[in-house]
Amino acid sequence: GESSTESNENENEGEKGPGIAFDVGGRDDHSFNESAATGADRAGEALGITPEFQTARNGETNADRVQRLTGLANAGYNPVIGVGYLYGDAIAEVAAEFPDTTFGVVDAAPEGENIYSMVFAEHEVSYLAGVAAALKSETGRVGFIGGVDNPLIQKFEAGFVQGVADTNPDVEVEVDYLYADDDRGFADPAKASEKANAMLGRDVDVIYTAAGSSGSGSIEQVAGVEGAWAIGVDSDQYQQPGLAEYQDSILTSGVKRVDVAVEDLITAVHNGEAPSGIHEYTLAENGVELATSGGFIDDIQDEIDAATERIVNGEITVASTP
Amino acid sequence: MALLLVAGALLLLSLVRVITDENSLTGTDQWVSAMTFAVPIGLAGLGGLWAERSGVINIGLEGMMMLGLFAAGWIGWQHGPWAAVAAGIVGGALGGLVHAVATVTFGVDHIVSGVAINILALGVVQFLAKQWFGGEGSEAAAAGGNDKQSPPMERIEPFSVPGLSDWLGDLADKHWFLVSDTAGIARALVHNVSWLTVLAVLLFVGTYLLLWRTSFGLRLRSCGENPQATESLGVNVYLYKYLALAVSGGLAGLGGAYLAVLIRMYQDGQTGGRGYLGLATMIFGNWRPGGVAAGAGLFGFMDALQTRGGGAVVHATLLLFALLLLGLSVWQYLRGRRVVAFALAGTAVLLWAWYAATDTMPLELVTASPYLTTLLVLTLFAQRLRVPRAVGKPYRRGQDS
Amino acid sequence: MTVGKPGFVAGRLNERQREKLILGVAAPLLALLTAMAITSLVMVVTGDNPFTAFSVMFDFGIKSDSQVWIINKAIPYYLSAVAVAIGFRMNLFNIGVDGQYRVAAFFAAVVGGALSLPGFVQIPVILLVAMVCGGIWAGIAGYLKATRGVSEVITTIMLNFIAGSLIAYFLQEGRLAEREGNIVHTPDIPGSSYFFEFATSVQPIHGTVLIAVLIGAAYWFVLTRTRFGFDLRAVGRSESAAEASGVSVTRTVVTAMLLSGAVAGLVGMPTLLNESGNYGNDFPEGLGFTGIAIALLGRNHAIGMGFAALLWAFLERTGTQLEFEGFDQEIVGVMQGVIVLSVVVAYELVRRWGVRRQQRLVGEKLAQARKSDNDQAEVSA
Amino acid sequence: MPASSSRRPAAEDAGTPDVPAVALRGITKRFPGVVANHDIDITVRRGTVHALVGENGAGKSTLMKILYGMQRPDEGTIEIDGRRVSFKGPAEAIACGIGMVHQHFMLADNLTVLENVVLGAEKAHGIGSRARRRIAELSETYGLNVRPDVLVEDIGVADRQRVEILKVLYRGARTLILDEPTAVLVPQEVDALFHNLRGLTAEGLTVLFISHKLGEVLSVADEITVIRRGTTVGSVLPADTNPKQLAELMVGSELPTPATRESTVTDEPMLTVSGLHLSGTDSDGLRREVLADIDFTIHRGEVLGIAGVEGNGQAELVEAVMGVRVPDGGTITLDGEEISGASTRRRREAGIGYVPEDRHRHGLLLDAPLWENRMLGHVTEAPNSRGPWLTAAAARADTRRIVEEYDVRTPGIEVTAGSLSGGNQQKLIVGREMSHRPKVLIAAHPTRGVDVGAQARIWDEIRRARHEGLAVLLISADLDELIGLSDSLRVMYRGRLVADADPATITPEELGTAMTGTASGHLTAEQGETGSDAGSDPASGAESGDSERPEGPEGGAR
Ligand SMILES: Nc1ncnc2c1ncn2[C@@H]1O[C@H](COP(=O)(O)OP(=O)(O)OP(=O)(O)O)[C@@H](O)[C@H]1O
Ligand SMILES: Nc1ncnc2c1ncn2[C@@H]1O[C@H](COP(=O)(O)OP(=O)(O)OP(=O)(O)O)[C@@H](O)[C@H]1O
Ligand SMILES: [Mg+2]
Ligand SMILES: [Mg+2]
Repeated sequence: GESSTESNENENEGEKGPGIAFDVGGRDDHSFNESAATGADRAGEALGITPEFQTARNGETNADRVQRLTGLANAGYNPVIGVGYLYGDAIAEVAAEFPDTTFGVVDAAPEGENIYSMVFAEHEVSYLAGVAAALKSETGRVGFIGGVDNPLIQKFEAGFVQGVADTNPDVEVEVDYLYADDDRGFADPAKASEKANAMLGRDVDVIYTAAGSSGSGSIEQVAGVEGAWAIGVDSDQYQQPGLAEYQDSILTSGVKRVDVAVEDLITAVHNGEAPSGIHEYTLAENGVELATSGGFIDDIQDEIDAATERIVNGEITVASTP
Repeated sequence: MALLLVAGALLLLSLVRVITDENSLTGTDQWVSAMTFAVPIGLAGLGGLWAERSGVINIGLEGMMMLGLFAAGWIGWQHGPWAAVAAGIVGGALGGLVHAVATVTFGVDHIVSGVAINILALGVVQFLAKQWFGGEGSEAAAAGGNDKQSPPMERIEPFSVPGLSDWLGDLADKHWFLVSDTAGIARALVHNVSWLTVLAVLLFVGTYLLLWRTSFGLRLRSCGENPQATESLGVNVYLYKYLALAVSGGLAGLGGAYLAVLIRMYQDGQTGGRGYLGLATMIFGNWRPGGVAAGAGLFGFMDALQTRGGGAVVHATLLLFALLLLGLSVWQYLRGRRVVAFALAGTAVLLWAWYAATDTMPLELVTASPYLTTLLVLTLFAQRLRVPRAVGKPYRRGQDS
Repeated sequence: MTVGKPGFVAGRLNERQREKLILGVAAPLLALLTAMAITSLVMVVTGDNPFTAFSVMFDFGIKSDSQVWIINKAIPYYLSAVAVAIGFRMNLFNIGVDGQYRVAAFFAAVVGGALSLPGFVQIPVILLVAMVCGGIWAGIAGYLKATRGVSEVITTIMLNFIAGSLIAYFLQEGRLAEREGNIVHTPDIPGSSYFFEFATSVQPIHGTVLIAVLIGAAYWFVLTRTRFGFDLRAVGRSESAAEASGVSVTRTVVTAMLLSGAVAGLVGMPTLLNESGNYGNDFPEGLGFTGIAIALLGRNHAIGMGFAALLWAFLERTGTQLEFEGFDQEIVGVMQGVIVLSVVVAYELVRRWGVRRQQRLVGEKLAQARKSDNDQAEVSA
Repeated sequence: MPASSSRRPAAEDAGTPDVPAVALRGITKRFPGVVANHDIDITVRRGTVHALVGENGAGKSTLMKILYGMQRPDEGTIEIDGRRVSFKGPAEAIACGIGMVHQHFMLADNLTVLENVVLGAEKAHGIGSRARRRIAELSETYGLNVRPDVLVEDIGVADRQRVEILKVLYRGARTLILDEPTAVLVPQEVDALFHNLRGLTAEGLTVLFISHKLGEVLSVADEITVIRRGTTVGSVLPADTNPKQLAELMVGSELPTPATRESTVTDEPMLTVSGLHLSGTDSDGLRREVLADIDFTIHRGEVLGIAGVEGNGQAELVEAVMGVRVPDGGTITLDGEEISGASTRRRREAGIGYVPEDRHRHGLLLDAPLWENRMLGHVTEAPNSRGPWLTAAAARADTRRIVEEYDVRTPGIEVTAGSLSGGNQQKLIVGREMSHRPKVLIAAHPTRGVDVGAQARIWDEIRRARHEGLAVLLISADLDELIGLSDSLRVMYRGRLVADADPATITPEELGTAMTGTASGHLTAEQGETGSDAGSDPASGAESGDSERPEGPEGGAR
């Protein structure tokens, strides 16, 4: 029979604006998916176009992702952006088939003429989080909870641990992961909550949680303890409606400006450019940053700025693996 | 007998605690947390028990739990946590009734129907969550809901028994052999106790009383042993199976609601196989409430240990197992089973050697520890299990076996 | 497990076959219609137009590239279903296909990445390693069941979780894996070790479809045409009768688990040998559970499971397309659940009808015999 | 009946001696394709034992289920103590004072006797100590000797039977239905049961009693109703009839007269078992001896009968010989070849045929078609397979032959075994086993629950094969069958072969006594050992030498 690509090519000559494909977390994951969505919405509003959002089902394979991206490209969306490292291979595969479309991918770095890869210096912002944690800790013990022990999350761990150590070598860091290799780690707040509870019980008073949706469990526990601080990830968790009642315990968040990256890409494509190559969003260009909402780190802003300065001018190299 | 076992377990724990210096083994928080992990699994297991005692295998517990989780999240953010609990029970019970219609009325194979319910529940829950929580511009979305989460609900505050809790706490902090250990564990019963845990305990006791001490229970259990005989005595077997499955689903749903109340929302995937684990604890527990509680307790204990303590503490349990196996070995030897005894003793020595040679355990092994423990315990004890005779067999009114 | 086929009825061969065929087709058709009706209802209630949705799905599903996609997607589903069905046929409930294929695919990928033999040697080696590893992982459950009487339901659930941890331990940089960006995976297998493909006018069809077909044929053949298959089915139908007839139940249990595990070991191969070339933390999970659903849908029947696997893949393919038309793809999950449930109910109803019909025939036969006895008696009296 | 009578319907007071306890009028019940009951009329007087006899499938059980409210009649009326009733379920029948002991035990093994008894009648005395007292009281009154707190799985068949009766009495039944209660009992137990029944009728209770053993029926019943093909063909008084007439009434035609037979025993040993020991673990986890010092030899052409009360190790002996259980010691030799360590399959291939005691559990795949059942147990042999491959076409053809030769009543070989009646299932099994020309046949209760016609056919088969040199190990609770078929007899008690007897001279009563463990060594009949083959037909004996059972043509070869 007829192929779906053939049938659609004629109908959808015109450009349709950005098509965004999320991984299982979905567009409102309170995390970097949400951030990407915000960026797209902003760009859309500014340029008068409507972005199309699609989300993966549980247990998808590469074939499903390829199909989703193909569908978007085929329907004329441009740029087509895959959010999450799992989209890396799929983007590479689909981009080859649609040379006239610009593809963007977050957290992965596949090669391709028409691929714009956006990777972030999570370790750098985590370093700053470590600085903040070390400075704010009264007990001299801070903790890190990762959702799943994989390379991406290890980047957060590495930066955080280094940041703490560089700021105050006497502060101890407890590092723990919810699961060794199981995506349940990003959707198990109950477990994160127990883990945080145990850490708090051991006098840890600042906890940095990089665990997707599980993070809310940890933040809630921290909020239950006087004087303890939670540090969020990916987006400014202070601002999230779902976490509103814990606001006062959210010290700061290690923010990935996925929104900016995505907005820039959309704008560029809209303006007829076709950016490509791997682009690392670092501290230097505000690709990652420490959130200041709530003003809880105002008192240590100087130290943080100093650390930022040193990272930016290369005085400190932050390790990306523990 | 049971008391003796408990005393033995306490002694063993204290011993290991003293040797390894892992105070968290008998710490209050560890045990509170063990309860937290045990309760949803235990409730699912109890649900399984109700179903299987009435003769119906319920592999759909996971799905019923999901329904409970969802219903609780949905009602919870609008009407508060207690309404969520009720909704969870209703949601799960609906799943149980679907299972009843399929297995009892239509005579579908129990496992087939259970698997179908798991698939269906997942589909329904994800579909509705997207519709109701993630709808753009909806009230729920504004309150913090999205495709994968409901908006948060109120908290149910835990309670502590004032004087007792502190007194036991002081005692526990002294780290006296056995005394402090007992105090630490006992304190888990009076300190920061969740009302839902209390409810769960009541349900276990209530299940025992209802199923083993009343005529209702006798009838229900006999449906699982010999439904033909039961029917021939004028008991409406279908009715009892329906009831049992509704309760079964309700309990699994309550397990889901417990999770929802714990994390204060519906979170996609939060059940994470707990329904299946419930099924395992039911078999583990020999289809008795006490056994299910013990199974869930063991699981919760291991899970809490690994979640809270990580490698070092789980490492300490190696010694626990070594001692346990040694004890078993002696017992088997006394009963004249030499080969078994030597095999057990050998394993114990190996475990001890492992314990002595290392001082922590890799994360991967730690996360697997609850499952490994369950497997180990079952391997040692499985042959003493007694399945309800007619479980899983299709039953039609007026038909010979 | 109700393994009974939809009742077939004695009589002339072609008549019997025709009836068997009608019964075999009637049930799934009935179920499909029921499922569509229920799904439509759900959509109507939530304010969507089911007819548009169905037509979108249909139109998209029959596109040539969709067909290729569906076939490729169905390959692991089918293998997984066969693995589950081998257990079902003898009343073993192997929930552990999930763990089995992951362990198998992982070690197969490790071996494949470490060797660089010519493809015609290396591919069989990889397949063999996969089957052996899957067999071992399932064999643990079989062994515990046979010797210690531990329910395979529990052991396989536990082994699924343990499999995850086992793989996680080895799947680390410096152990058996390497890192590439945010992905850790085993070293890539050499290009020559990729399985061949069938070129089509659109994307190619994976050559591993041949493995699926072979396994399906072997499954059918062994079960229905060999002594071993007979023993296996005998144990499934009645353990006690099988034992008395000379079948060693424990040995059959272990063998069946090993076979089930070996087939499960192949589930990851289409992905490994036709797509990814390595096992990484992006390797698909959960195929084992899909396999259970498909085995149920296909009634453990070699061809039935084929259709079921294709249906499942069709739903996934077209579900994604629904999103483009403003529907929620989650409706596919509802549909899958409803289909499985209504299929099993429909089968049961049809089966029961068949049994009743059969009993009526037996009864009539007896009545006839009696009648002729009577006549005789009257004559002789 | 004592105290509890208050809860019963007022019928008792209303009753005058002329009003029948049960009156069934014009009962008709149709099942798809079958008319199970057609225009049945039965009147049962109060305080009597009323027997129902009829062939397998004649409709007796169906009728009783109708009376007990488990089935609803399509036509006809039921009167209890003169009042018209119509039951929606057993509960209503129970409330009317009807109780039923089913053909197959209706007990939950994993519950205690007490729990089984009070189930469904908890309102009467609760489920605790009051119930226990009441059970003790009833047990005392009727001499039932029931222990309330043991698990049912731990008690023997006779005890289970008494529990079933107690269940009925506990509900205050005035009318008891007993469906084939004696099928599994030995003569002493039957006597005890009849004694109990007498006690009940003396108390004014009414008993409806079904049995295939006509001798029994004649000895216990006050009145007998014969059912043939679903309808009543007449009621007789025991005094006015004899077993032969009764059987003819049941079957509807004259039965062939029996004939005697010659001995075919040779001195060629076929199956030798020596020093067999087997121990097992009981429910308390204790090891105890199940079989000890079992020694016997069966020769070509010989039938060795094993008598014994059920549960004395017969089943285990069969399993040990079949290789299903591994004995602790001893050897088994088949036709000169030692098979002690061989697998069940190997033994079957070597020439052991097996007609199991429980055909549903051990003999058939109920969900599988007949031709697959024909393969069961012989799948490694022709015509079922060649090498590792099945030869389905040949097996099908051979199944058709068996169906034909053994008169298995079925519309075809594609129907499932489960849809055949018990007798036809048994014929299929016997046909299957005989088709492989076994050297040794192990037949455990080969005719249990099978009607007279099928019974005769099965006996014939065994005799024919014996004539051709088959050795048979026969285990049966039917002592007439045992004495009639066997060439030599051994008595088994508590896992040992304690006595032997000559079937030519022994009577069922003597054998029954020996089975209770009171005798050892060689049993001799008091009236002398001059018995001839004439008395050894299975159907003779209890029914005083005047055999009433049908016999196939070949049985009369003399
Ligand atoms: N539930 C049923 N559905 C269909 N047919 C049935 C059913 N129960 C019994 N029958 C039919 O009714 C006939 C009478 O069966 P019933 O069990 O009453 O015989 P019976 O006289 O008790 O035989 P037996 O002496 O072997 O116990 C059987 O031959 C069978 O064909
Ligand atoms: N529940 C049922 N539904 C339909 N048919 C039935 C049912 N129960 C029994 N039958 C039919 O009844 C017939 C025989 O039943 P049953 O086992 O009572 O026979 P029987 O003659 O009493 O055999 P037995 O010798 O075992 O006592 C079979 O042909 C079967 O088709
Ligand atoms: Mg019968
Ligand atoms: Mg009967």
